[in-house]
Amino acid sequence: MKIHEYQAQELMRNFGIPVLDFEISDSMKSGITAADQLFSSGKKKLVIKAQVHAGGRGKAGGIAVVKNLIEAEKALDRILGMRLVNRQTGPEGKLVRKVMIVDGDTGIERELYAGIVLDRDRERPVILASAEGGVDIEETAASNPDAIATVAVDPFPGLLMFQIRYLTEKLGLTGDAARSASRVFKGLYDMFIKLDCSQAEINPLVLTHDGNLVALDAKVNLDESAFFRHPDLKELRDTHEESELEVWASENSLNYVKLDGNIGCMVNGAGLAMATMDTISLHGGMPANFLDVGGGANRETVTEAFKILLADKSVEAVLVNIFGGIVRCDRVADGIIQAAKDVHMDRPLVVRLAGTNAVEGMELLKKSGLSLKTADSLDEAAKCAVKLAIGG
Amino acid sequence: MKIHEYQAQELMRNFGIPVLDFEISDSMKSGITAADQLFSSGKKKLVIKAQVHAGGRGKAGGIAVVKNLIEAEKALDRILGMRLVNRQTGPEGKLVRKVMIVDGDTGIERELYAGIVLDRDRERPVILASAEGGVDIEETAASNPDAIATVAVDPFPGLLMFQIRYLTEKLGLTGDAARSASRVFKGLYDMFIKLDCSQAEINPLVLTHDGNLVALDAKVNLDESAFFRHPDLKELRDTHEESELEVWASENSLNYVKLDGNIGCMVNGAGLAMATMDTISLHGGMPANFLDVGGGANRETVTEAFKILLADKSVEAVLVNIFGGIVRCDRVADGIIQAAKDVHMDRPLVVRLAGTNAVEGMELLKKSGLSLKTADSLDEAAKCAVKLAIGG
Amino acid sequence: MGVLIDKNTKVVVQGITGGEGAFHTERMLEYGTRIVAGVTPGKGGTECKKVPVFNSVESAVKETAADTSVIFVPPHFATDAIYEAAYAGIKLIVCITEGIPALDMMRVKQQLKSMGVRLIGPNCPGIITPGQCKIGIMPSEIHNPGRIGIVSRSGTLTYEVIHQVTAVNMGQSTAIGIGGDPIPGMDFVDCLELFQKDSETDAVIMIGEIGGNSEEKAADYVKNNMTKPVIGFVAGKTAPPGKRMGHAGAIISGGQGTAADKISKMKKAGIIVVENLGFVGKTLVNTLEQ
Amino acid sequence: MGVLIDKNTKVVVQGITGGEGAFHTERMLEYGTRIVAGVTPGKGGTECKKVPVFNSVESAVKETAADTSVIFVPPHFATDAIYEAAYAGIKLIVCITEGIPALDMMRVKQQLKSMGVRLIGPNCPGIITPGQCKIGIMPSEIHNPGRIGIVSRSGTLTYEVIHQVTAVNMGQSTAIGIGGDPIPGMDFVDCLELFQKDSETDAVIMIGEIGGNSEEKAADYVKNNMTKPVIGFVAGKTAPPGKRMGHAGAIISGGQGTAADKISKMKKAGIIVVENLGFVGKTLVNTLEQ
Repeated sequence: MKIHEYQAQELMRNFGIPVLDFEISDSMKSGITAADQLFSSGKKKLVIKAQVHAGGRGKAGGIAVVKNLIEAEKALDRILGMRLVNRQTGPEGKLVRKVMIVDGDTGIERELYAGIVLDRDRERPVILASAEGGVDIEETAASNPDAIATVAVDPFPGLLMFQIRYLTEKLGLTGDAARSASRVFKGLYDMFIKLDCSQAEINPLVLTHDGNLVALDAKVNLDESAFFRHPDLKELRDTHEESELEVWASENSLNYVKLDGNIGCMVNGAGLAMATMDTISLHGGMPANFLDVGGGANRETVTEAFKILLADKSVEAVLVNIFGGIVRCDRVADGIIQAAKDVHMDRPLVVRLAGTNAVEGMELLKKSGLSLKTADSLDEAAKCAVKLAIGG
Repeated sequence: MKIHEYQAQELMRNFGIPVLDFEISDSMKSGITAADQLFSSGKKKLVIKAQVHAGGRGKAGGIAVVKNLIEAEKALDRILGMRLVNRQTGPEGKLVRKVMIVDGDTGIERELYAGIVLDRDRERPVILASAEGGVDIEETAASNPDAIATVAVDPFPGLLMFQIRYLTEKLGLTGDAARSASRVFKGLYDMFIKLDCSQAEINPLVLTHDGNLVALDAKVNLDESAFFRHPDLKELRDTHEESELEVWASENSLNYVKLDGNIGCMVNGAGLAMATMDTISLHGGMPANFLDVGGGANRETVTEAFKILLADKSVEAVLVNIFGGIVRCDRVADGIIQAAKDVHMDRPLVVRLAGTNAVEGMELLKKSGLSLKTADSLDEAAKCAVKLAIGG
Repeated sequence: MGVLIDKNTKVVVQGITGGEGAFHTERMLEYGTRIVAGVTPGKGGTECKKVPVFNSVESAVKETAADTSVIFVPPHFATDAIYEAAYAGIKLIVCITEGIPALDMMRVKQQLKSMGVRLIGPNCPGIITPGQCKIGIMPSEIHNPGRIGIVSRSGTLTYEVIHQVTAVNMGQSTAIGIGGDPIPGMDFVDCLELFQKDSETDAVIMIGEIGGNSEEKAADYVKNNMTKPVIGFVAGKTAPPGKRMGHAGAIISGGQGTAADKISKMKKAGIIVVENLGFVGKTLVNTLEQ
Repeated sequence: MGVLIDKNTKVVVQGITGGEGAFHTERMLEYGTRIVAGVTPGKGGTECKKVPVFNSVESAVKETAADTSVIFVPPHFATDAIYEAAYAGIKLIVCITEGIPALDMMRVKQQLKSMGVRLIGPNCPGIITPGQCKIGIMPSEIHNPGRIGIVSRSGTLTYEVIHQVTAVNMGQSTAIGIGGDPIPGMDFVDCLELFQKDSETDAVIMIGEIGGNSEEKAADYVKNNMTKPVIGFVAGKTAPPGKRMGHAGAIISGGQGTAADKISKMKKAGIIVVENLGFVGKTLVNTLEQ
């Protein structure tokens, strides 16, 4: 799960990573008050940063440096409520509801990078450090891989002093700055382990003129599977950052991802759902969504899933592909019939049922009088849906 | 390092193990005040417990149950300042300087045992649990080993839920009491690991009539080697519990243990020191002490060691056995000569030097004019010392 | 004969009295799996689906000589259940549970490795040697004893493929669902190794998906070590980068682990990659006829 | 030839610029030990006793192909130094440092085992193959190349025994001080195994002390596996129970690990136990003359 920069900074602060004091504001009024206070307390420059779940905010106009209250007001007016659009947000962009206001006069000597990620290949947390901070780490990884030092940490015995020394050395730090960096790496690792992060990043990690290190930007992704032991972290979720349909789906334990096409898909199992999308695409169509109803699908969840699918106005045809195992096809059929009763079913429907109780399911659908096409195989079903979507 | 019961209880409390509230007192006045307050607050019975580094306090008269202030005063008067003597303290006993005053009306349903120790054989912390608490666990181990459940915990992954369930089951606990026991075992293990204990014990762990668990007695031994990361634990040392000579020795980084014999020994290396004691014993003598001057022995530490040896009035002869390696024999000789100048050398001395600079050391001793016997081998030296001690 | 499990495998079900556990215990028993014990702490001494229930895996193993465990307990007890099985001497653990934190799996895997214990899953349908032993939640009726090994990161996608294999009148030696989590117990390479060695397996179907690099590692292994034909499929060609598609494993980030990358690497290694899922059965027939 | 180390062993000294490190590096160089590198963080690029100093073991190994490490760093850095050596690919680590917390050693040992790394010590004098290589702090001049293997939990006590072996005109194949800590790296059994296999070792002297049960385990090993004569000694017959005698290892508690228990078990296993330390040399002569 993604969280906001300011939330990430708060988590990091709890693990001893130095961050700047900041104010959070979700209105012009509180923003101006905060900026006024900061200027009054002697700050010469402030940075106003849009809080949305996306990187690249600067280039997209989501970050402003202001030198007085008039500039601050202008920037707040522009950023609060803007739709921040870039490659990461997709064309619809992200609505900015909150800004972070922070001292902009830290006296940057050098910009560094520190991050940690769960490496699926090595099956270890890998700490990354680079003396070239402030730029996209993936670009650095591609253009100048030697500029990035990596250390894979064994869960037991954990992060070791000699590994920290190696990372610190690669950042080109000595003396107090090196000791400060040690605390940053230790804090980053501890946070990663104790909070079940999947990724955490400080970019840039700034060395100030007076030799201090400060995390200027922070990114943390959390493992939702571990929320059972972190009830407080669960609260960091900001559903505003998700599409309405995705929130609706997750409330019903459905995995739904909105895509750009026009064929709505309902499938059980993530792998089969992806394969269904792929097959649609092979036949020249485009899926409107990924939707996995999961192993626990019953009449109720299928009904909800169906409603979510149809709520997407770009959907021109619906393809249901269920391979019954734990999920019983007759129950799925039941859910479809129920949903068709509840909502106006105005778009063509293709259903393919296989596995447990497939025959019974098909019977139910036929009896229901619903207008639909059936197919025996996935390939056939996909072909049919593509044809209907184009025709529709 | 041993610590007092009340210190152990405070540590356990920090790890979520339930202990009773208590008062500590080192004078009649504060003791009576504390008892008065406890009785006034409605307690019907109090237990007054001598705080010394020894078990078996009850049988030795160090624990009293009192029902009113008069009884409390009597008990305090008797226990504070008493010399508690039993097998564990040795014949000289332990002076009681502090007492713990605690509620004596806990309503004991059953007495259980819970402990943890670093098992050298399995090289793991081993948790012990027994439904037969309140008695010497070593006696239980001998008479009814099946009554003790043990779990060896791998440092990684640490104590696991199924292991806790096993221990709890062996205590015969269910429901809330089982959940409470889980917290006790978890707390005990966490404390053991986080504080670098070598041993920790709750005996008895009491199940009260109302179904709660309480640690009535607590024992914790700490690994002194780990004090570099536990500066607070170092402060728990009570030098009153050690003999004056042992404190003196430890201040000079010397390993000294007082024994019952009359031949003072000064040796470098613990193994050789023990072997020297053994050889003395083989020839019919009895060592007055164990004293290892260690690998870093120099003129100053040897001088101090010599003074400590001679401060023991039961010493009738002194045997010095040094095998030079890192330790240079000439420096040891120098130390002996210095010490002889500083103190009145009134007892016979046998010196055996071997290894690095042994010849030079012997030369120095001869030139010094000190009255001493020399020997080429340990066997010869021990024989000679035994003869001189009998003759002295 | 297949790999890892057969008709002599003695299974203990951890979490047998739970809804999922009880339901699938019944299905497995119907299939003929030798389920000798169940474990639910606090329910020792009772029975569930006529299987004796124990308080701990240790006592279950002591009483019944179970050698394999299948886990149906909820995610936040599942890690402990895996450890419990391993410490009790179980050598093959099948963990059905979905939603175990990734860092728990990282720790579990390090420990199991040092203990020489095999783990299938978590978040997987299980393993089946058709006609002999089914340990998991897959629908029984689609399977058919035969000589094709199946290994897959996905559940229902595997059923689809197995269905096709059966439909072309072939069968499976063993089908292993290794699960879709970022850190699975056994991986493709572990399973391919077993199938390569197994005298009852003629060819292998390997079903991958986007994310991670286990398909790439498998390709390396196939190239260097396998003589049997391998047919491959990768789901997620149309998945947009950076989006999580259900499985924790199915996420592409930083341009790595795309379907195109995987397919290209697999083809170079000599794996016959099927582009359209619907043609796995036909491709298998063509391959074995050559 | 001896075991574990010989004239080709390439040693890196961790903590080379410290007082102890520098002093003993000089002694070891004098003895002919091939010390190829030293490590002190922050002093990389300098020299100490003409040995090049590196910032990390990793860089030392990369530049000098060191295969063995000896550690002289203070106790609260020593654990990390051991891990650093192991992670850098060193396969034999000799840790002289005294005062490492017991729980640290417990963790270190679990990790080293999984990495296949051998550790001698901590809190030990080191290891020497006379005439070829000395890694540690033992006085050089008492040693003599020969065919007697020595393994001991105690430092100076070992010197005493080696001195006697040399005095009866015999020599040592290799002498290993395993150290007196409660959880040592290599134990008696590990060393006896090596000596039993070593064609250049005719007999072994094993020097134990009270506390723990490593002598008992060694006795079992000798009984079941050794054909070479083993002479044993146990220090601490007169030590009172419950008192700690210097070494963390030398403590008897709960009636276990007493000298009497150990000696009895060793005798039963066929070990020739010497009661008076002064007679080890003579006993050796008598044993080998038989």
